[in-house]
Amino acid sequence: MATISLSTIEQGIDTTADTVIRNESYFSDLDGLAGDGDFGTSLATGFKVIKKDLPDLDKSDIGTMLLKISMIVSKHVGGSSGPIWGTGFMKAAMPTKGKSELTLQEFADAIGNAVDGIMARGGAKLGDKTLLDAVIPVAEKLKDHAEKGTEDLAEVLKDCATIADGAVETTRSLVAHRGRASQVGERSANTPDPGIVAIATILADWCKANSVEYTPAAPEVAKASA
Amino acid sequence: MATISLSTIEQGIDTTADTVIRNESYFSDLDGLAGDGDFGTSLATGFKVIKKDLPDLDKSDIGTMLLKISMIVSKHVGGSSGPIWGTGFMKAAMPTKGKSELTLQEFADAIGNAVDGIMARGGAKLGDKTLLDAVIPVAEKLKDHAEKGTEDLAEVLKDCATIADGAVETTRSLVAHRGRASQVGERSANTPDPGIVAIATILADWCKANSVEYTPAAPEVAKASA
Amino acid sequence: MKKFVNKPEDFVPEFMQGILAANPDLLEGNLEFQMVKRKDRPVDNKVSIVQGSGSGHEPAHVMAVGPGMLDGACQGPVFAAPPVDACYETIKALATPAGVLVLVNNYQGDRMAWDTAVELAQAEDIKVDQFLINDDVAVKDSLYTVGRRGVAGNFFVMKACGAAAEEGKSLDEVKAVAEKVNNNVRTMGVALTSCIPPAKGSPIFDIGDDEMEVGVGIHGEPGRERAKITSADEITKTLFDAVADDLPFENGDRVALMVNGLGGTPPAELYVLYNKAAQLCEERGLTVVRNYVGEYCTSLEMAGASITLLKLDGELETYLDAPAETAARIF
Amino acid sequence: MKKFVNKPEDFVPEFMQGILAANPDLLEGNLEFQMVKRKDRPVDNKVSIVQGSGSGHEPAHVMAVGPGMLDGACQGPVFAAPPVDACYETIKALATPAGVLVLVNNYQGDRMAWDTAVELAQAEDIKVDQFLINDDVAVKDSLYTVGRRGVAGNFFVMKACGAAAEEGKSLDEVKAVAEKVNNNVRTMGVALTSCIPPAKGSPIFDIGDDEMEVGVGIHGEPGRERAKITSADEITKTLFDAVADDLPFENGDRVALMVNGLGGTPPAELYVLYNKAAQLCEERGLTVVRNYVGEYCTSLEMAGASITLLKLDGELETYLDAPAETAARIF
Ligand SMILES: Nc1ncnc2c1ncn2[C@@H]1O[C@H](COP(=O)(O)OP(=O)(O)O)[C@@H](O)[C@H]1O
Ligand SMILES: Nc1ncnc2c1ncn2[C@@H]1O[C@H](COP(=O)(O)OP(=O)(O)O)[C@@H](O)[C@H]1O
Ligand SMILES: [Mg+2]
Ligand SMILES: [Mg+2]
Ligand SMILES: [Mg+2]
Ligand SMILES: [Mg+2]
Repeated sequence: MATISLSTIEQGIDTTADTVIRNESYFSDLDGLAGDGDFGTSLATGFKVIKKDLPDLDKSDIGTMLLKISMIVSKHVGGSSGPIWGTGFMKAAMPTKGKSELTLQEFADAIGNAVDGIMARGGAKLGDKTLLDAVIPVAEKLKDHAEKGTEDLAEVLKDCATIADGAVETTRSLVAHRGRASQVGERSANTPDPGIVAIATILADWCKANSVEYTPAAPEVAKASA
Repeated sequence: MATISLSTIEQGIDTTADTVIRNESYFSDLDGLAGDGDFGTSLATGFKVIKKDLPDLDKSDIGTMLLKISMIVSKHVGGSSGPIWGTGFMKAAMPTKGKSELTLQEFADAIGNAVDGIMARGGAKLGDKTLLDAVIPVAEKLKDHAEKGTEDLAEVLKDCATIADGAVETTRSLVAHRGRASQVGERSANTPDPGIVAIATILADWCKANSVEYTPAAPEVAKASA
Repeated sequence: MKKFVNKPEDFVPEFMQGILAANPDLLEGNLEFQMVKRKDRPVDNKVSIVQGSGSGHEPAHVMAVGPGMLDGACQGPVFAAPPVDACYETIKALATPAGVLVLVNNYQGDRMAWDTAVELAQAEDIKVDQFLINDDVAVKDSLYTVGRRGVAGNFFVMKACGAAAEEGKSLDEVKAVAEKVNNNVRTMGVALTSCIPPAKGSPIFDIGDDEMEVGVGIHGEPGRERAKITSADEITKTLFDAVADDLPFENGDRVALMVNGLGGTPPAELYVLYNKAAQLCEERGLTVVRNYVGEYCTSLEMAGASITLLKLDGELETYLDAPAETAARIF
Repeated sequence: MKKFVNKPEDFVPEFMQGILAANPDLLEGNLEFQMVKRKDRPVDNKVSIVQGSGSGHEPAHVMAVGPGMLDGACQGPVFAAPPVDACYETIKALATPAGVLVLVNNYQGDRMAWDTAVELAQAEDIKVDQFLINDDVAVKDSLYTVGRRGVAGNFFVMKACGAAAEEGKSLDEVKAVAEKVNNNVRTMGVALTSCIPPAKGSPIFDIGDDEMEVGVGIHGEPGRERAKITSADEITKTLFDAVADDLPFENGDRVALMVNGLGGTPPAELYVLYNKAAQLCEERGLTVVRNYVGEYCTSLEMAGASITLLKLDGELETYLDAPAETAARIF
């Protein structure tokens, strides 16, 4: 059965940090279109610490590592992104405590738990034009694959990247209902949501890091992906 | 003997008002080079009132008219220009009180009195790069002509315009010793003094108004003259 | 970037250190959590008033700490809510048996950070409650959004709650004061220029030489419309009418009137606006009991201003009259 | 022109009307002469302190009128000395048997206007004297020029003279206080941007995107040099050293330290400068007894700041501690 090891997750987080740090100003620029232009900086501030601390973090098990990452986010990430990503890591840490590798089902459960936590924290739901519009369908796709028993993780990853990437397009014309962008009404329509772009870029970069061929469709993701 | 009537002086003042009002922003720009950029506005503020009030001013005699003009300046003109021009008009008013026309000698005396007043008020002397560098030689030239008994006022006017115009060039390279421009040290060198430009322009415009042919040499005067 | 800044990432901690250095008797700070608190607080029998928001709005937030105002505040990066830990540590540092009231400006980032921090604190049996400020009329309130933004009206909430807490009112009573102020205060702003967050290094939005953003948010969020710049009087009327119609303010009301500078607009211009706003009050039959002209909630160096009206009653007037002192001072 | 302005020629009278409207209990005005005075002054047994200068420096001059500060002030057009008549009427309006002290900032325009006005008043047997303020170290003093400019240090002269006059000191005694402050106060400023006088409608000087004017005058006069913008700390050190070396200030001195914003620079940046300036004081062994961070003497919306140091003694400390109130206020 396909399993995901602690070091795979660690490597995924390291790749994520690279993506976020590299796109600090681009993600902020995207946030500036309808939001307040701080998304990239907020996230990068935290991921710079994560990148630096990751090698020496307590890696007794996956849950412990994720909890430590959540704590770094809570301490260093401001804006909405702090509570959103902090809650995400914290909720993903809970079911993975004590485990040093995860089945696809366990991984899907952890992501599902993170999604529930983020929804409870920020009150957003599918269609509100937040990163949840990328993460919720990704979480569902993970569940599908886990239920189907898919063995090829590359296929799973590519599917997830495709879904998140597609969310940039499908949400582009929507009006944001949460976050700073929601306070500008109609004017958030026809701008991409930076959180969705970030999730899609992270997944695209994970593909690259794992030699899974994937070419982003959304221009923003293509631009942001390494 | 050549005489200068009240209405000639009145017309000169009216022409001066036109010159100053038309050059409001140009004179301010010149003042901005080494000074504080308010010369044109300060002067124009007063001459707008003068232009408007001139027809109805008490014109019992030349001195009375000049005193009224001095009072308008004292009330409406700010900056150094207020006391300088206000003093000038007031001092010119004193020896011309009760007179409805002036000989060239009397006119020269009035200007000489104005010069003395301005020097006492502001402490500037020849070579300090102020409008006195135009006005002092003009006053002297007037005295010369009066002593010589020159009959052709056109010749006198043209001489005065030439002298004032020349002062723009001869003082250009100097460092200002008075006024706002004196507080910038060496940096006032190689900029024309706006007060000198103004005096030269006024005289050039008087030539024009009196059909005296005169072509300004200093580029700033050429530009400012109607 | 025409700013006084060393390394952009040091901007926020450095200006906070400056505030602390300038007020050694009044304030103490915790740089790790970008927190400023009154040296002499908490005290057991007084409710502590705290706030924390993104920085770049000075003197709002950390500069509003002092007797009769906030007891403590923490700040996030420029324009971003403080990290959760900063909020939590601020509550903890000001915790008292009388309780802590957190005044949260209604931005999702602030709300989530404070929600989390309040939960953490309550789990440790700290008595703490929070209140949301949302005085900006620029953007329509709606169930489907985060709702109206909290802007310069925040000053009046802090001032009244600070005074009520000094009087020894209970946590619930002070919260009721916050609610009364918030129910009666309305603000709208306009931007003539953008601002440049030091970390971004470029303007937060583009705006033409002859344009203004009417209803701008204090983080440069778009407002009601992008319009051509008009005269000061017309701009004042636009802001004033939006504000006064919203509550609405009515003939006979006693009000506090604030003209707040957004950072790049000098005092003289603010008084041009005040001059007109005071006339508009008179035309509507509003009596200006107190006025405030200056910088209360800025958006870095943005040129612009906001107008705030607060409907008063005897209780609120007493709170506004009460003595107060902060790092923002003149003498 | 990104400004709140109606007709440019109405800018100065309108903001003055705004100041008067905002302070009906404290102030009364005379629009014809652009004059503001304390409602409760003159009084017979107190020296009146007055000032008048170009406008565009708010809260300097007309906004500095109030108990413990100026008794009256008049203003000229933006950046231009007031007309002679305004100065004369201001002296007359504040005349008392104890006398009037005119605090003149050392600009030729102001000097000539006040010289004339003082002569006119003295001719009418009004008791009046004047004192010249020249704290700007940017430009070398010289017998061959008008001399050093008066800039933000003016605040301390007004504050000390205001306090001394309130104490009932005589005209000569108050003038001696002015002299003591002026002898012990030094300032230098820097501009990052120009400003736009409303009547001119364009910047008063050109400056590159990466340039600053070191030693700028508050009317945009050129200073010591046009340089590349450096870090906030380096800029602070340049200003501070110029100021501290000039008196010079020495190890063991007790000082007041002011970081003054020129109009377009927001509070956060001023505190970045203060943070460094306070460190530099410490390095030189100067004890900062009082500090002032904010807008005291602006140059319209110019982005920039100045640093002022005042060497204190017991007498001056008392004057700075004395209560004061002006149109520039927070609560
Ligand atoms: N309530 C929410 N739940 C989940 N994600 C959200 C929510 N609100 C905003 N986001 C995501 O966060 C991004 C903005 O983050 P950030 O800029 O840090 O927030 P802020 O709006 O506080 O400035 C948005 O692009 C969006 O994808
Ligand atoms: N002391 C002086 N005596 C005579 N003219 C002077 C004196 N100082 C300055 N001026 C003239 O006045 C002009 C500047 O006037 P203005 O801009 O009103 O003065 P300010 O320097 O107060 O801004 C200068 O160009 C100069 O010709
Ligand atoms: Mg954002
Ligand atoms: Mg000038
Ligand atoms: Mg934000
Ligand atoms: Mg001037």
